[in-house]
Amino acid sequence: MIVEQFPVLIVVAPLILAFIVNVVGLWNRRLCFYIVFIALSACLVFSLGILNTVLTQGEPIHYRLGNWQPPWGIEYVIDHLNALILVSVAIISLLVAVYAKRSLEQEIHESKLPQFYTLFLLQVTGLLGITATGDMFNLYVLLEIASFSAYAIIAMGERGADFAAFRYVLFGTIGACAYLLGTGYLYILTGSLNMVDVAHLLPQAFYSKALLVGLAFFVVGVGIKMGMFPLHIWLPDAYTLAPSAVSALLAPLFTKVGAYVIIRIMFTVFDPSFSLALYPVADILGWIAAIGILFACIMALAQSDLKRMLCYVIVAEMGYILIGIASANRLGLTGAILHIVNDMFMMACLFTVAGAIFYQTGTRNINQFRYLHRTMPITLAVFVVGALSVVGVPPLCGFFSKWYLILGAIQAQKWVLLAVLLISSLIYAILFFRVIECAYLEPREAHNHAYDGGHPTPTLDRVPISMLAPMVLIAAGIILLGIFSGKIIVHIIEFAIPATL
Amino acid sequence: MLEVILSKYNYWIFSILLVVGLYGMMAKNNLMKKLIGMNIFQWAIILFFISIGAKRGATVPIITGTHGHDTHTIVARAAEYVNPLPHALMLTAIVVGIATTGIALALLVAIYKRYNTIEEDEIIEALKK
Amino acid sequence: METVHTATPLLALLASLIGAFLIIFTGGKRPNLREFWTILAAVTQFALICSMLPHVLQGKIVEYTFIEIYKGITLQLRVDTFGMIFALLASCLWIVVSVYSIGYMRTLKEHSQTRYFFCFALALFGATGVALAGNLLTLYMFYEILTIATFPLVAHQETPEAIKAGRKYLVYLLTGATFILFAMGLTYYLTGTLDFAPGGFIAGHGSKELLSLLFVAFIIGFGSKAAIMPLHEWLPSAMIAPAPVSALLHAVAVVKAGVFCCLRVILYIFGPEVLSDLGLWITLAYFVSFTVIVANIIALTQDNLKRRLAFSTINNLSIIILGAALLSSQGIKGAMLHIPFHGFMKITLFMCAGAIYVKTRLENISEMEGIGRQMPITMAAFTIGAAGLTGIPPVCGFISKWYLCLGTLEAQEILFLMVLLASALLDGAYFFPVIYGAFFKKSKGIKSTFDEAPVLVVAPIVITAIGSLLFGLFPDAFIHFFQLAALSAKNILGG
Amino acid sequence: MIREHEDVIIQTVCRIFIPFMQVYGLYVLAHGHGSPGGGFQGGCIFAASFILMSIVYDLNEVKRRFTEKLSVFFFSLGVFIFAGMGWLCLFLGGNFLDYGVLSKILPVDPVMARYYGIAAIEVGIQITVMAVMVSIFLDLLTGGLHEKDAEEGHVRGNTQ
Amino acid sequence: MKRLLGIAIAIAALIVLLYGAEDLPPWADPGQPASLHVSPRYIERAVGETGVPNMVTAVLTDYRGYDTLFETAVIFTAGIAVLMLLRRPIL
Repeated sequence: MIVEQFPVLIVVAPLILAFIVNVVGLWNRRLCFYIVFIALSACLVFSLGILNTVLTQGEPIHYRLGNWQPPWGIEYVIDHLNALILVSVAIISLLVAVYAKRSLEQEIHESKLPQFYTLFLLQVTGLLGITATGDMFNLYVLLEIASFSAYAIIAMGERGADFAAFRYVLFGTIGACAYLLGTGYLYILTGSLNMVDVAHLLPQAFYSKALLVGLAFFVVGVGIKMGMFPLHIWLPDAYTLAPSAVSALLAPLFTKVGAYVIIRIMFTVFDPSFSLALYPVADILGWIAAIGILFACIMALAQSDLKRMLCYVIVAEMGYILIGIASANRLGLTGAILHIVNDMFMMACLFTVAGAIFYQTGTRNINQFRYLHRTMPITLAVFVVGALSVVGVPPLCGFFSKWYLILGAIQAQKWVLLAVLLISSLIYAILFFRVIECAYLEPREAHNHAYDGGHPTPTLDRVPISMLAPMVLIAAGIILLGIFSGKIIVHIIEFAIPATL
Repeated sequence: MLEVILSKYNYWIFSILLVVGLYGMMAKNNLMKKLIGMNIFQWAIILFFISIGAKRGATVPIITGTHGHDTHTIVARAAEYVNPLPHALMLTAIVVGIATTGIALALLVAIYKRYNTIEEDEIIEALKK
Repeated sequence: METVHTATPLLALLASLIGAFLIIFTGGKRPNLREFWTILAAVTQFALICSMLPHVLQGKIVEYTFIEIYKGITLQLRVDTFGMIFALLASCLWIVVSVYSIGYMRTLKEHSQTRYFFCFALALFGATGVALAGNLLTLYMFYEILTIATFPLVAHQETPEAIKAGRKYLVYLLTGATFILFAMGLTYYLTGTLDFAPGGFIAGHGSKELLSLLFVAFIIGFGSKAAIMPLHEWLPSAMIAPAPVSALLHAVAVVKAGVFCCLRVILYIFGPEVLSDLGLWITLAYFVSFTVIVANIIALTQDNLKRRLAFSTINNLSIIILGAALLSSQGIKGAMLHIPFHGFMKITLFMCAGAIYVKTRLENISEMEGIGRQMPITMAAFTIGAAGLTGIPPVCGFISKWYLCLGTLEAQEILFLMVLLASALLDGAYFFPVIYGAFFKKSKGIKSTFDEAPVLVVAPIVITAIGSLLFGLFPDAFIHFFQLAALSAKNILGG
Repeated sequence: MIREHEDVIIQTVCRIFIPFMQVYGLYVLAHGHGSPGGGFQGGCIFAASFILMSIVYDLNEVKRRFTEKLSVFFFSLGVFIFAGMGWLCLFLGGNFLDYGVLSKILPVDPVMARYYGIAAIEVGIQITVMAVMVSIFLDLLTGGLHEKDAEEGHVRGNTQ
Repeated sequence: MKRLLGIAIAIAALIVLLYGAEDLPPWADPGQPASLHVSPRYIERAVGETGVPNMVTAVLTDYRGYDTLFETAVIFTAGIAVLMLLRRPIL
């Protein structure tokens, strides 16, 4: 009974609790965090329930909002793909929320905390809604909610954040409007807004130039939101200057949800035979991805600010997902979907670590990480796990998605993409071992073997446990995802890929 | 050619508006002007949607002369009323546009307070040091 | 051949992994407990691996499938005769080296010993995993773990040169890993499986050119670890590391893992037929013989003892690959025997160099004249090891080299016989001066009275020296290296 | 923008005008069903009346009355009514926002239940829109000073 | 420079838009799919199903009421954001 309501509860529960947080915060600020915690735990429970239902009944859940039947009313359609993304988003946002408590107390004026938590919840609401909905216009509205809360909480960051946020507003608006325009083209051509319905009606409109333009607008719009290569200009500034907790929430989730949307549009709304085969869309995406990855890797090499470096890594990771889409076969798409989930965990891991280091030492400059391994061993251990996963060392999860992407590229005979995948993982290695070296190895002169006590004596991290625990959990998640990636693929992703491929 | 343009002039108008907005956002140096460009951009798209709903020989989608209780007897033919869906959608879009403008203006005020200018290059200069 | 399904391989791996984490959680506060964990883990692992020996000797295969990744890809541990050789070598030498490094590190009061022992255990975890891996993906996984875990050991000194050496090591090996990844993907695309099979499984898939490309990619990838000539650069510079690490690097874990993987590729992925059809074996053989000669000549010019040993290693590794590349049963047998035997001898030599350093802080051969009087035991062990590498009976090096020569004759490649003999000669040429100087010359820096390194350092040296002598006399003693090698050669060629 | 000398004519006109504006706002809300209008339009008109008041009379006065707590409360109240209707439908066993099930607690048939449900959420929309418009306007006008600064009456930001 | 870039992008966008516009149905065409697939039901049965003669209101608040809920939430978000951004001590 109540289980049938889960698809909507997962979105409206955090929504209504956001309003409550706001009002409660007027009288008691300490309660806010616990309400947020309750809301997100509820989300996690709901998402697990949804996943369970999808897995047991084996076909998508349809939920009619307002009990209007689909093409006329809004409907939620949750298949294996949505369910997977929902669960990951719920897990990450819950962990990051726990992490955020102390980090925010340090970085944000405490009189703003209630409103901040409100926006935090609205952000998660928007992301979950984007993932759950099956209606294109509804997706637009939820996208806007997510973007608005993102603008605001990013602007709470350090000096220059408000300017970065303003730029983000301009770019984000172009993106959202482009998406809306694409929706408009589809609506003109089919007269419907429901994704499944549109997918049924589209074939009669194939070969129309307008449809191609619509697809272009979709890609541009979502591409801006997800930080696709030429449209990523806003991303590094915004995510670097935002408060640590905010970048730890947005960087993993928002971009990946954007990637989900692009997969959903390319493979569910449009038929792959149109969106990838009819026109050389796949090749174009592939080239964009290839150039983007190399560009982003090189830019990342040039950074000395850890967070900014990670931002460019995100851009490169987006390129990975695009490569998976561009190779246009089951293996490649498996890699892309798996990479969405893995990358959420990896980026959450790395950004939380960056935040923790900032919390304890007050710096994000890689060159000032000397002797850090003496004062924050746990944090650095977590960082090593995340970094090795991004570099692609088995059995960490990053390797497996990369493995499927490589197989996909080989199967599609796209040797350039293959080369880019391999080269980029090398550059990643340089990138992250530079940091690891700075943090772990201490400069000594020859033949001085004795343990020199001149430097900070070894201690455990002074980061509060409520920040350490989520980081460690995320790291554990990375390892588990890696080991059990086979099960995820066989039981979930295999069904998430459209049969037409 | 001419009648092509005439028969689809709504698309032409919206395209030109949209491009004007885009140009404003790209080329202007004053953040306020960028913001105005953004608004033009949004309204162009709203115009586009509304123009979808138009239907020759149809009237506003409101059934007059009735209210509340005796509604079951009414028969409305689709050809007589314009398509209400785009209007509903655009109400949402308009509200979103207003909200965007609000946030952007608030950011502008904050920026102005901090840097005492809203010229992009000057702000970038100020951020460098 | 029948397979035994048991979790023993997994346990053997977990022994070192759990050991590593016990070490790091014990930390620097209680060094005795920490090093007790090291020894315990090493002994346990050795015992567990030995417990699988009987099955393997009966021609069975011990198998443990951990989890399925994708269609036809599993994380699988699969102990066959060849893997058994390497696993035995790694695990039993680990015991020795850990005892040795305890003595070494304590005498020198080295810094951050916890990290050292942790990475050491982790590296052994990787090496044993490589040995027990049942398919290419699992092998790649442990191979990467081994690479990463060795980096802190190479850069352990944390001097600028050490860090530079570490970087060089990483660049070479990760680049190689990239090639392997590519080759692995291509293999899966062509054949749809990655499981090793004696005599290869790739026959009949893909065109000639594609297979050649694949082979080259594999050899470049694993060859970077096996230090085949153009890719050997990282190895001598990695000599900056502490002596036990160099011993581990050269005798047991890293480079041997590279050679092991090369042999896996040659014999268990491609197989004799394919290679002789493609005519690739002869190219490879020429390549490695070039390495053999050049490495030896360079070794002659080195004054730093460890660097000289490093080049000797490069030469011996190439000899092993050469033996396998000949694709003759005797050659394969010899190659497989040379892996453990060279391990024993070379680890002796390195531990000797370490002992000398511990005692006198000397690294250069020219300064070591007369050291034989001060440290007779060490130098005696050194002599045994050197003699073995030169191929003088009754040290075990003679046996393996003998079979390698037989292999060349069986393949009717007199040229390569010449190469082997020449290398033996050169071996003698660069080891003899050391020994001569040590015993029959004098120099003011060295005391002429008996003054040995601490017992924890000397004991392992003696053990390995005796070991190499024993294996020379009874090549099938205790852990049946000879029988294992013979069995695997039979499997491969008998199909 | 803040007038030190207050203009009698304008104030008098507005004193007459503002109540009509507010009534008209309510009218637009109420007639959203049968004629153009609804929560958004009504809310905007209603907000316009407040804005006019704050321009013509003392800005700080309005701002002191319209404190942060109050505005936050009104924002939340409006949306809460809307979302609350959805939850009510859930509790009554229908889908989210399925006003038809309201007929279980209202003495009307499902169709009219929808009619009244719509009316209820229009009210919610109106409250939120009104509150947000006014609050945004005041904040932008005064550069978002805290109440105490506003009382002191010196206005920084973009108002010079 | 910026100006040139702007012009270039603007012209490119214009070309794309007009290219797409060729295949769009002419203005106010009663036969376009947008007017035939979903909307007729709104027009013909909205009053009967919701009792609201104003179809726009019916669609806005009932058929697509869920959108409207989030649209109100958007307004709410904007309000909170402005409060948070402006009513804070200037750093």
